[in-house]
Amino acid sequence: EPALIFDLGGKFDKSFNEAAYTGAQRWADETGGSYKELEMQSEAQREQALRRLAQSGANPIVMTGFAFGDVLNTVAPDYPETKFAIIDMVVDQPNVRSVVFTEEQGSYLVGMMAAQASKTGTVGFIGGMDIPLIRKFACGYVQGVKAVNPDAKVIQNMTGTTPSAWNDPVKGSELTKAQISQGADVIYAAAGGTGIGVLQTAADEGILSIGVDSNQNHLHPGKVLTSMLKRVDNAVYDAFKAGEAIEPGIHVMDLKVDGVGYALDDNNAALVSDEMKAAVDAAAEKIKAGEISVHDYMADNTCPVE
Amino acid sequence: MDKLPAWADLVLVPLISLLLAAVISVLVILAIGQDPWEAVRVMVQGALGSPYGWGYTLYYTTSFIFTGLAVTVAYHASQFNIGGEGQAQIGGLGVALVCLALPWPHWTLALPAAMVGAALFGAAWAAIPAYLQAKRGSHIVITTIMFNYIASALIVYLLVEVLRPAGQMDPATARFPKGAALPTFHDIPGLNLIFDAPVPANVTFLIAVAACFAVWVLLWRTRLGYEIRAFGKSERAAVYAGISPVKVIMVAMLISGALAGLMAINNVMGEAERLLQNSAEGAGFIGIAVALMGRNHPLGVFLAAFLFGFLYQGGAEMGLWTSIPIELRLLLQGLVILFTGALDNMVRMMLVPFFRSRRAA
Amino acid sequence: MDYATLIQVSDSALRLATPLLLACLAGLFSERSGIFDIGLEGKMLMAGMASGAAAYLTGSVWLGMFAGIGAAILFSLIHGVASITFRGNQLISGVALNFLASGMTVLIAQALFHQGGRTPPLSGGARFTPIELPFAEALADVPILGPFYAEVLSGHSALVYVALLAVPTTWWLLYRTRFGLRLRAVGENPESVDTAGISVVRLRYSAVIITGILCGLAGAYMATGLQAGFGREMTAGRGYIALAALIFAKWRPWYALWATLLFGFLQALALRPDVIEGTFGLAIPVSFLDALPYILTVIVLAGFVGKAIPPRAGGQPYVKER
Amino acid sequence: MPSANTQGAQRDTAAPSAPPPAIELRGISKAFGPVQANKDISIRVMPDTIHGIIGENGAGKSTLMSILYGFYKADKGEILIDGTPTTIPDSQAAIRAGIGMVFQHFKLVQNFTVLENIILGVEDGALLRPSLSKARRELKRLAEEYGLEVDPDAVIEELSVGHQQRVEILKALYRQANILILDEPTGVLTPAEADHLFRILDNLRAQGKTIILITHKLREIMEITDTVSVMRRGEMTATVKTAETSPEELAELMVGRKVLLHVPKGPANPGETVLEIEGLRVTDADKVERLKGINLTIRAGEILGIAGVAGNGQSELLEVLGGYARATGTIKVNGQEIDLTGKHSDGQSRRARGIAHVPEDRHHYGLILDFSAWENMVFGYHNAPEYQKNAAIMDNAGIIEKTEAAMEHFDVRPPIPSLPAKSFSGGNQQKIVLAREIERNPDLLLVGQPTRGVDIGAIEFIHRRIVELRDAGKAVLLVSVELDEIMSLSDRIAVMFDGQIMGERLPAETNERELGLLMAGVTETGGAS
Ligand SMILES: Nc1ncnc2c1ncn2[C@@H]1O[C@H](COP(=O)(O)OP(=O)(O)OP(=O)(O)O)[C@@H](O)[C@H]1O
Ligand SMILES: Nc1ncnc2c1ncn2[C@@H]1O[C@H](COP(=O)(O)OP(=O)(O)OP(=O)(O)O)[C@@H](O)[C@H]1O
Ligand SMILES: [Mg+2]
Ligand SMILES: [Mg+2]
Repeated sequence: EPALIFDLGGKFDKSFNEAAYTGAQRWADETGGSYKELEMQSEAQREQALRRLAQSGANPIVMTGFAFGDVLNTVAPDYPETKFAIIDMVVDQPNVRSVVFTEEQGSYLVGMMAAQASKTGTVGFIGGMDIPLIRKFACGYVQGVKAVNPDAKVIQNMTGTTPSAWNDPVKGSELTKAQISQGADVIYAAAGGTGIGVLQTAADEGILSIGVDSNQNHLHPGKVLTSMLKRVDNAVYDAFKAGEAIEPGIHVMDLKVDGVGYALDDNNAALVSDEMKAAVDAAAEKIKAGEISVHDYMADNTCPVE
Repeated sequence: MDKLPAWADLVLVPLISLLLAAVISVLVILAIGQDPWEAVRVMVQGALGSPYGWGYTLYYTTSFIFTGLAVTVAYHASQFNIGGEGQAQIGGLGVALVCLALPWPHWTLALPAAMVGAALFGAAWAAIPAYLQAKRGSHIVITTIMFNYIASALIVYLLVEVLRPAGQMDPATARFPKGAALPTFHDIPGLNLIFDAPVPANVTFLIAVAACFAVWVLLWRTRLGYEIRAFGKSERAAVYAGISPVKVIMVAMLISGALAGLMAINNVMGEAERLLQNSAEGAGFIGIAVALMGRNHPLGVFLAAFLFGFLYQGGAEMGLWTSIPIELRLLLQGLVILFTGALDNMVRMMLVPFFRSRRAA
Repeated sequence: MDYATLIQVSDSALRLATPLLLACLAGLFSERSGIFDIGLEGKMLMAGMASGAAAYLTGSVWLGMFAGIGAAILFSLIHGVASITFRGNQLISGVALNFLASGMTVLIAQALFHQGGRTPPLSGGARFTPIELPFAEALADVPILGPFYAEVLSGHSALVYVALLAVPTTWWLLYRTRFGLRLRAVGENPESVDTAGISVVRLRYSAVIITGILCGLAGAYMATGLQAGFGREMTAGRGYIALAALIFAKWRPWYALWATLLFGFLQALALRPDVIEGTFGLAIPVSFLDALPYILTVIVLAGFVGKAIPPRAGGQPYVKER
Repeated sequence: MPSANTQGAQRDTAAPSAPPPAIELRGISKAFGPVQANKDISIRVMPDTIHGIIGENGAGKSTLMSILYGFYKADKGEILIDGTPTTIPDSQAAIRAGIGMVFQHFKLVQNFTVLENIILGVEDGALLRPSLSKARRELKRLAEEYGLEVDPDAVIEELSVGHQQRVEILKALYRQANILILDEPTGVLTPAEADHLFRILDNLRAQGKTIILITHKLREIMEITDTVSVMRRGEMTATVKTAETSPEELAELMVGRKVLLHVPKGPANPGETVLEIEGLRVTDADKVERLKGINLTIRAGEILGIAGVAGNGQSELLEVLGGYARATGTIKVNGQEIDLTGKHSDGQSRRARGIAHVPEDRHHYGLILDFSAWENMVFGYHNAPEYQKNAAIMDNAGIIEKTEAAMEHFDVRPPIPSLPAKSFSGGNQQKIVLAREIERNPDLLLVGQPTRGVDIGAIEFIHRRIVELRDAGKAVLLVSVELDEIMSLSDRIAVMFDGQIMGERLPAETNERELGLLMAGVTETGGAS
């Protein structure tokens, strides 16, 4: 029986964890199988959660979030028979699959759309916890914006420095208001549960927002420009499907394998013009073909554009 | 108000309080459409049904013993230390600094040093509220609450800006050196026959038991304990007897802070092996419930800590295997504190008629 | 910091100060009557959950608000029974209720909505909408004061204005009415009230119920005004900051306004490290700003800047007969 | 019942035409748990009179008045006001019935103004402003009518005790009280303030008010009351016309036997000087000087009694000597000076110097009521080497053993060391304190109010112990508000008034009258200081 552990922020964060949940649910619906799931309540619980699931015979065990990296490194060797999959982090153990995404590529695409949709030439980015991973989102986004409009201004804010930054809609909301007052009219939220506040406030204030991880377009139909899809659901689905035969090692989910992308559905159809779509799709093809290379912040912890 | 016999006050009141808390919890579980008996079964099974469960139950027990003793020592000096949470977190900082300072060759060397670090840091964090209470009369309950928040901000700052190793994303210190790892029950010869898989319960448990004994000796066998208790019962009389209030408040609070800080040996050094944000995970607050339930006696604290260890591990299992949210633990904790600490007079009044009719009979 | 930024931060500060102000005034009533209340946090949390849930289920923000007030009053009454009727330890009762609320809110919200302890997002009539003050548009162009009026004062949800009005109302109640006189007296010397033939118990219960109402408003504001729905632990320690503000304000209504505005401003500033760095030229750690309200309160408590003397009978149960 | 005056029998049976009593109580009983505070009490208070009630501590005076004021509920009994039966369920009802009460401990809100205190509970309407201005006018009128000046805008905590009391009286008058109860009003007053109060009471009586005055000072009763009732151990033992009685008769009624406190003791043999006090000054937290330059000496084998009205500095003197209040001046014990700054000495170092101290208030100072008898038996001496097992651990078993012996020796009943102090009766609690302080054979014993609230048998026992200690060549400083006790125990008597020693007398060469004058601050030359 496979198992899934959600990070702080919880299964229903409408974003990162919920994507994982969707993937697991898809697997369950398709196969009729059942799985165990667990939501983290606090930082210090991670090890107990991992061990408990390993003890109970769950296999494979999938966990969402880089924060599991450290404990997984110590727990995995104790359970050599159990397979683990971790999302957003590389853990070098023989029984661990590390799934990482090229968020910079997806962010690049939505950055392009933001620049095209913006009337003020100022767009915003609100990140969750200030870590290289989120800077990677930001950097890809800025690159996309600048690709369309080199003069565009990107206002960037991070919500905090601790995991509580993933679940602070009040702050998300206040930061959104601050960015609006600075002229932003499209704001990209890469902040887990905090993003709910961003999207809400953007909708209230009549500007556009961009969701992340899951397709968040439906949260405020007609008000969410698009969502940067990070197919955590696919990662979980694949891991569950592979079962105990899951292959260890690093597993990169990029544009080519549809690991990242942008969301287009009825809720935002009116917002995305044909030329926007054409431009973005063309860029996507070029990225896949290697003609455009989007800089990965985590490669050298710097971003070429501001 | 009629008087209850001493034994009833000591034993019956906490038990009835616990029973009331349990009854209300069962009602809540029923109200949210879940099966209480299943919950109880999962809790008992998960906490006490396997060596693994015991390993966690005793691990939590260890933490709660320290924080419970911390509240107890302060209580006897009539100080209500709500700051155990912050003191435990800062104690963790002390442990981390000690453990990371040297490439410790063996835990027997690292443990005493880390204990000193934990106790000193915990005590230091209690020192300012204690001083303000002793010298300036600032209400210690409020200052210790404030210090909990200041501690958590300080830890966040240190973890994010100072102690986080380069390239690491989560706000935590580096792993402690292998030589600083405490033996868990799984590593201890003899015990490992029972605990056949890794469990977090570790040698700190033995230190906690020793601490119970030490606190008992301190309070009821030493001059210092005598002065603490005398001051706690009557400040005016203590002054008449030449007991310095400043000294008693300071010493009792420093010991209390040190005990809370020592908890970090268990969770930071024994289990996480690195300092995390919010490392105390509310154990400081559970200490209040433990001390109240344990009637501020080390033996009672030990038993109550075990009870809460059971509730915590059982609650975690319940969160894992049933659809009852793990927050039921908080509910139970709140109810136990409410009944034993605030509605104790109500519980007593409920018992009085029983004793009256018995006497009449 | 330029003026536009100041306006923006102040606007944010006012929003963030509102729950603090309501909770602070709530604490003021209780503590002025001699009942210490460190359970403001729990009451706010309960109110947030109840108002979020009721607003979602009924679609009416007003019904939500009343549900929030009801939940907070319920908790107030538990506190009252423990500390007034059964003469228990008020501090412990407050601590207990905070835990109770943390657990209860998640249990109930999870049972109702199965969304991990949060309520579904609220929309339309289930939320408080911003109110434009009269002439906000017209006055916006007046230099200096215009933007302040239009941006900072105008455009908040009704409860922000309720909170602001609660300050003079509280002051008036406390210092200009019979109820206030008795309330202050019962917190200073309950015997004086008792010998004057007024019921200490009834007075204290009334105070505690007012505390519940104000905490209810604070929680309702969090869930249906500031945010569109309830999330677990959404009060995030605001009850304790309000308590700190109450001490900082020395238990006085107008001071409470200034204290909570200051603390709200600190919270708003903590959101904008860029502004801080731009203004002060150095990066003040956000953690420091987070901790500042508590540090300030400790300094006040220590009596270094004007000692905060709590109501004299505070924290002690009133016992007429041994 | 030794007295011929059985309860309820009244000598002042009124003539049929006389008005009904302003207050009549019939068969009032009240118990607090096991303590029967009032037993079947009946009393009639005639209008336009000052009716005194006297009785020892704990006789039940305050309880009775609290019942009359609706503060406590009587278990049994009836209240008649102006001849009509009235139920008084709460203070509001008492106020409506025209009863006002000035409690032993004032019930004022310290940080309120006088006006605010006056209107509390009798506001007209929900808004304060009208009430305040009405009260201001009314206060002015009352001040003129009864000579009760007080600044209506003053904050209570800034007023002197005497003025605070005036506020309490004004409160009652503002509530249109016709019957005014004053519970030990002079206990906290200086003699001058007390005289002023009596003038006010005279005035009130002249204006047609009825006054009940509770006190245990016979002088006050004789001076101002028309009628006096005596309570003893919860019962009303007699009601007599003041003019027809004498202090001796009242005293006998109060304690239930002829008051003849005589301690069998031989003459003193004073030896070396043990205690030498020079220029001792104490200033309290409110910056009031409580001791204004005290000079005293006590020699070995001598009892020095300090007489004085409570609150004239005796307590401060004991506190300084006991080591827990700071002072300036010099104190020498056995020729060695003692540190008075509080930096290098406290209660324990005083004890180490051979000073033992039986404090005035055993409940709040002398004992930890929740501690067992044996724990109390080392209280203050717990650091002494003989009570330690080793460097760290106290010798509890040894202490219990010693306690058993001491309890035997001092006839503490029951002699069970493990019993908490609170479950001993007052007399036995006092014996525990005495045992602790005397058993260690101190050079100097400080004793404050040794027999307050203690029964006759225990009083004699305690007195004998004190004399024994003197005969063993120890110095004793005795502070007591009971003149009898001072007279019969002391070898020398010093009288304290207003933080000063008014004079020293030998018991054989003085009398109560002279001491009383000194206690009131009147010196031999006739001038008040
Ligand atoms: N609230 C109470 N609860 C229990 N016992 C009480 C209470 N008030 C008084 N008593 C007891 O009732 C008895 C009578 O007390 P009361 O205060 O009436 O005496 P009193 O004559 O006024 O004494 P004093 O001269 O010391 O003021 C005492 O034994 C006292 O301990
Ligand atoms: N504060 C108290 N707490 C508990 N019990 C008390 C308290 N005060 C008195 N008692 C109990 O009430 C009984 C009566 O007390 P009280 O002081 O009135 O005794 P008493 O008969 O006056 O004795 P004595 O003549 O020695 O003073 C005591 O024996 C004691 O057991
Ligand atoms: Mg009295
Ligand atoms: Mg007695």
